[in-house]
Amino acid sequence: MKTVTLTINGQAVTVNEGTTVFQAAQAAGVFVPHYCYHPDLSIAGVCRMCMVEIEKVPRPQISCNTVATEGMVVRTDTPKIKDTVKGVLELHLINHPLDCPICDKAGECKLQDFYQSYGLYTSRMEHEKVHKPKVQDIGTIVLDSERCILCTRCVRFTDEVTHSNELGIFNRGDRSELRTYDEGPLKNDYTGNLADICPVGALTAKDFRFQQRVWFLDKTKSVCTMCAHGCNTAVSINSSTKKLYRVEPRRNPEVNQSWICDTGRWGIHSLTENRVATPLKNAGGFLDATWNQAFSEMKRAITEAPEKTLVFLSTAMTNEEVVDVCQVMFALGVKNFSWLVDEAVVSETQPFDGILKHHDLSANARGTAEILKRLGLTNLGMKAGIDKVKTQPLSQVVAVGLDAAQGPLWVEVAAVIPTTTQSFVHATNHHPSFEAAKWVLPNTTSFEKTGTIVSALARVQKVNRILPAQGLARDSHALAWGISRGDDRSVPSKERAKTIFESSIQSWFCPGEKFSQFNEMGVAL
Amino acid sequence: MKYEFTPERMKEFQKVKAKYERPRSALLPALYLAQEQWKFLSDEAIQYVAGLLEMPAREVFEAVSFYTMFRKKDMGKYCLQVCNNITCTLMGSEALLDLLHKELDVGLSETTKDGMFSILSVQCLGSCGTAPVVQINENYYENMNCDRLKITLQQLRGTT
Amino acid sequence: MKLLAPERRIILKNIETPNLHQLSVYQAAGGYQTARKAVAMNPDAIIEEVKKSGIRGRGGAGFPTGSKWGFVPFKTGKPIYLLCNADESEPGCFKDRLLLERNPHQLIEGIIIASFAVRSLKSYIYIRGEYATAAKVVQKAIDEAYGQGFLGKNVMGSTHTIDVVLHRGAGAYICGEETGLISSLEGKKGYPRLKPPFPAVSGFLNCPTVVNNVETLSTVPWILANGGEAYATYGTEQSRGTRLFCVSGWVNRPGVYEEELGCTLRDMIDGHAGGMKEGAKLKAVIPGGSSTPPLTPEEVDKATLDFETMAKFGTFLGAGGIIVIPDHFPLLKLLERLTEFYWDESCGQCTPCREGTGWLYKMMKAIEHGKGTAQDVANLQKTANQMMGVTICALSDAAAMPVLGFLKKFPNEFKSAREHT
Amino acid sequence: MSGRSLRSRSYLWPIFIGMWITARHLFFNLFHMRCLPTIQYPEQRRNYSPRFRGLHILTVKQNGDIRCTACMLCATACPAACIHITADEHPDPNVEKYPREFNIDMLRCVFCGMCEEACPVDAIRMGPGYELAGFDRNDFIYTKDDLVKNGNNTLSHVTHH
Repeated sequence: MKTVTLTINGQAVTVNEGTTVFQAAQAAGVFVPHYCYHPDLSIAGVCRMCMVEIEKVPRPQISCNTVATEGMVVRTDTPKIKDTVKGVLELHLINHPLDCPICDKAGECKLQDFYQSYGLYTSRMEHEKVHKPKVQDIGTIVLDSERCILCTRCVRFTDEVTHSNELGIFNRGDRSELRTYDEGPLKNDYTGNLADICPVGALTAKDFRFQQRVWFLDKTKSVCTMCAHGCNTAVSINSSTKKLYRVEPRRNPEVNQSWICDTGRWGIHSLTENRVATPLKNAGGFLDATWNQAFSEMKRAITEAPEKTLVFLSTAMTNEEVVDVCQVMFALGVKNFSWLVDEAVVSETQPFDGILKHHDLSANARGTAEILKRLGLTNLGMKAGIDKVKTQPLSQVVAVGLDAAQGPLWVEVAAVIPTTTQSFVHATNHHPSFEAAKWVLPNTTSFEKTGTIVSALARVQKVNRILPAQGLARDSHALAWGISRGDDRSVPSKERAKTIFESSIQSWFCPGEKFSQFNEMGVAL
Repeated sequence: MKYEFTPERMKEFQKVKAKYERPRSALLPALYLAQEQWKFLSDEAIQYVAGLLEMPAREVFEAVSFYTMFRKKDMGKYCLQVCNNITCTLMGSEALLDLLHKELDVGLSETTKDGMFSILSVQCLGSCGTAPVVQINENYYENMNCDRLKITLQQLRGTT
Repeated sequence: MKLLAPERRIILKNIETPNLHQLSVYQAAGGYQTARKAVAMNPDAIIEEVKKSGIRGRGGAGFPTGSKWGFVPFKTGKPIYLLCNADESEPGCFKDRLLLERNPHQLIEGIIIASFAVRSLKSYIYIRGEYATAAKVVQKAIDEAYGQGFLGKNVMGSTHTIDVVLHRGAGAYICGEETGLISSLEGKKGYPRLKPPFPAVSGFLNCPTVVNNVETLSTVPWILANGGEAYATYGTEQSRGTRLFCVSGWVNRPGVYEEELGCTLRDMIDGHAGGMKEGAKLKAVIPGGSSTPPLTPEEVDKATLDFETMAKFGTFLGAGGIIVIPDHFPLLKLLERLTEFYWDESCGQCTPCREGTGWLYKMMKAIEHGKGTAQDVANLQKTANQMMGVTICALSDAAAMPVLGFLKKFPNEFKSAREHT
Repeated sequence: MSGRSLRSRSYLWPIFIGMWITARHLFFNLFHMRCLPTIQYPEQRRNYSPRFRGLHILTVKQNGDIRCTACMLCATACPAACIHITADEHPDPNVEKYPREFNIDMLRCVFCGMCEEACPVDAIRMGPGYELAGFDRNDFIYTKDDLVKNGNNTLSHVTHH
């Protein structure tokens, strides 16, 4: 690939041929203000903010559409450019409503940001602003076309990514108005991304409406575990109230560009209701019990009849948890392992809707399968495992690390539980099918644990703990440790995950990666 | 009522569509045909045209709202379009507008109760040499003045 | 008073012939001979001839037509399109309408020659929606031409195919801009496109496209018939040939006049247009259509109608729309109408133009109604400057330049507003 | 017992001197009540300067609607983090956002006035009220209604343009 070298603000930059001046500036770490440019959308060139001065070109040029050529001299900080950007910004703002106090975007709104760095003028607009329809409910998103600066990011999104052609700009001139063409609700699974890419508060998520001010939120990088695609996310919580407010996409050109689906974004709320809070012993009805009793019971049951025990490994567990559980169970003599996955769809590696969604809801199916192979344990597979319990009296079942995100898989496991003498279900949420289980133990969700997972795209990515465990929930590390010791002395899960990562996962899946500074973009298997 | 072109109009549409490399290029002619048949472009008419041209309905709605000559609501039998640009204003088009408002007693882009006339203020019609000009439906009435406008109104009323 | 003699006219040579719009009459006057000659020539020779004539685009930009044709990459294998821009919506201009209604065959002959020269097999005439009668006349002329085999397959016995399609616009000034026209022709809103890529490289359906004005194409037959040098003898060194001027406003004989480039503005107003109506005093002249800054009476006396002199006076020849403003007409009213025009016609794609035109109009309306303040006048200047040179197409500049021109050359018109704080 | 005179050691004399000074003040004040600095609180009250930062007030618009738009700037500016607001959708779509709850924990408030300065719509002010006694810690959590009620009886209705 031929490269070109140009100088930006006196700094030499070498980029591939065909990249635009804007991307070259970004590569050189020079920030150029912009509204309509988005790395994963086509070039619109309508906001006119990314003006730069190019030697031997009389007028300032927009950098998002100008291709960098050899020996080009570009300046982004001359007084002329500062004035031009200030002038363009002022024209962006003259008809913008003064909604900052009630606008959810305040704090991360690009009009505010660029006003602070490029504007700082006193407004000269004394005439009536142009009024357009204000609060409009378009399904999962609230549209306020008065705030809209018509940068067309959302229009391009519904054209180029979801191909649903729902949003358009109607009328002409400053009467131009953004709305869905039939004024009906949005009908695609990726509407949440509209609220992210909208640089202002015209499109805001109904789920986050008036919930919290963004400057109270802390973001942590993580990975979505609601399906096998492993989209990179950034989860925002209020660290003082430990409340989870928002899951946003994090750009990863290899995996999910800059998008996540609405299930991954808003599905988390359904997971926070009716969580299993304490270990429950089933004596005619569920009674609260302690982890101590649970662990001693489990150790006793498993050591009594290891060959009769079947361990269901949920594919929502991290690699480290799977290794931990398998090693402990193997040490206790258990031979029968089977992963909990919808085998019909687990082999699908590409999203079925051509964008992100997968039928396979498991987060770490490939990791689990790979680890069982590496540990030399046979993976019976879910159907075979269940039949083994029905036919040959495998009397004891231990279902480890179940996550509500796995959805309907539990029903099949539950059908088997009544025939067993001893059953332990380690799950995040209650589910009617657990009535027959002897023990139900609280599991942590993917927001409450740290570890690596392998997505359907065979990419090793790291899930980071965002919230403390809810109630008495314990992750599978603590479970494995508890079973091996038979009592409840607490165990630092993170250190355990780190040691297991360094001892096995690192060499198997991602040599050279360190647990704490794991590659944010993930590593191919 | 089922929104469809009459057979001859459909034949005309197919003839026009064949002239273009891509069906969607025939958007404006198709909208003209639709406006000819239903007098204005209702949502159903626009959906029908979008289907004919195999293009997203959004883009047809956008185009209809973009171009000034497409009517989104029923207008009068005669659209009195008075040019409001420089030369026509210099030559007295404002007097014509005042006369129309007084005579028909409706405001701008409104239709008289009997559905006969609508008054529109439009941009330059390319007839500055013979200003002021009033376009009624598709015909230009040039070198217009108040008296001739009154006479024209009578004539138009007379022809119903 | 040096006026172009009727027999030396080029475009309007036989405009007075009755029924010239009919093919038979046009042929009787020597029509289509040049086209027949052209299709037998080598296309590059035609381009060379047009280059030698030095003719520059008559639509308003004034880009040399010869070089415009020369930019087209002929060997890309993609079809090449020739678009005739008949969307004439510039306030003050009505010359294309005259040509379309009275002499459509001259345009068609020009299109045949131009299409042959740039190897285009398909061309569109994008006519403005309001010109309904002109559209009917042109469509009939096209059908006649097809009937005679001047269009379609094996044009005039050659192996070349040239199809011409009339496409009616629907009321959008912005579709007069090259790339706005192309977007409209592709069944979209008339949004101008980012340049680069320029239309010559990737225009209609991303194929090489040449867009020429009606008048430019109508001149091509004469140029080919009499040779480029003959055309170059007309006009001045940098502004060759003749062009149509539309004189309107407070003159005795408003109308379309063909005149050699370089003739004085005074001759045009007093000679062709019969001087000021009712002996009124001249206040200002808009030389090239609404987007060109005005000329003061003193400048009018010194100005000659050609590209270079107009530039000296800080204005442009534009599309040739000369609007003569009498003393009794308030310029604030004119500016209010002008800013309303650009506010109404801005396509709204780029922010500076979309919001700027609206703001200019609001300020002008306030000033015109006597409610304007000194702040408004200062804002007018600053906003107009902010709108210059920052958008995809030139409408933003076209909206700002007249305002700046009037502010600079007619400051006392704004005096009443300035005192009003 | 050196260095102390017989009189001071005799104990009765200093008592007498002390009583004498007290009686002098007593009888002087008894007959010159007017120039006494003390006031009869609560019947009489000291008037503080208008800039006195006392108990908060949530101002209201002319139609009685609370002026606060729940923009959280006061909560952000508050050094003691004692303002807790939960926003909600206002029934009137033109207003859009209003505080469903607006609690100030007076025990934490340092009465610095940062909230008053941060507020973009002059919805919160520090009024002249300084009687903040309460029997229970929860009494000190002033809710929205308390703060609005506080405004009504303290401020003569401030006209807002």
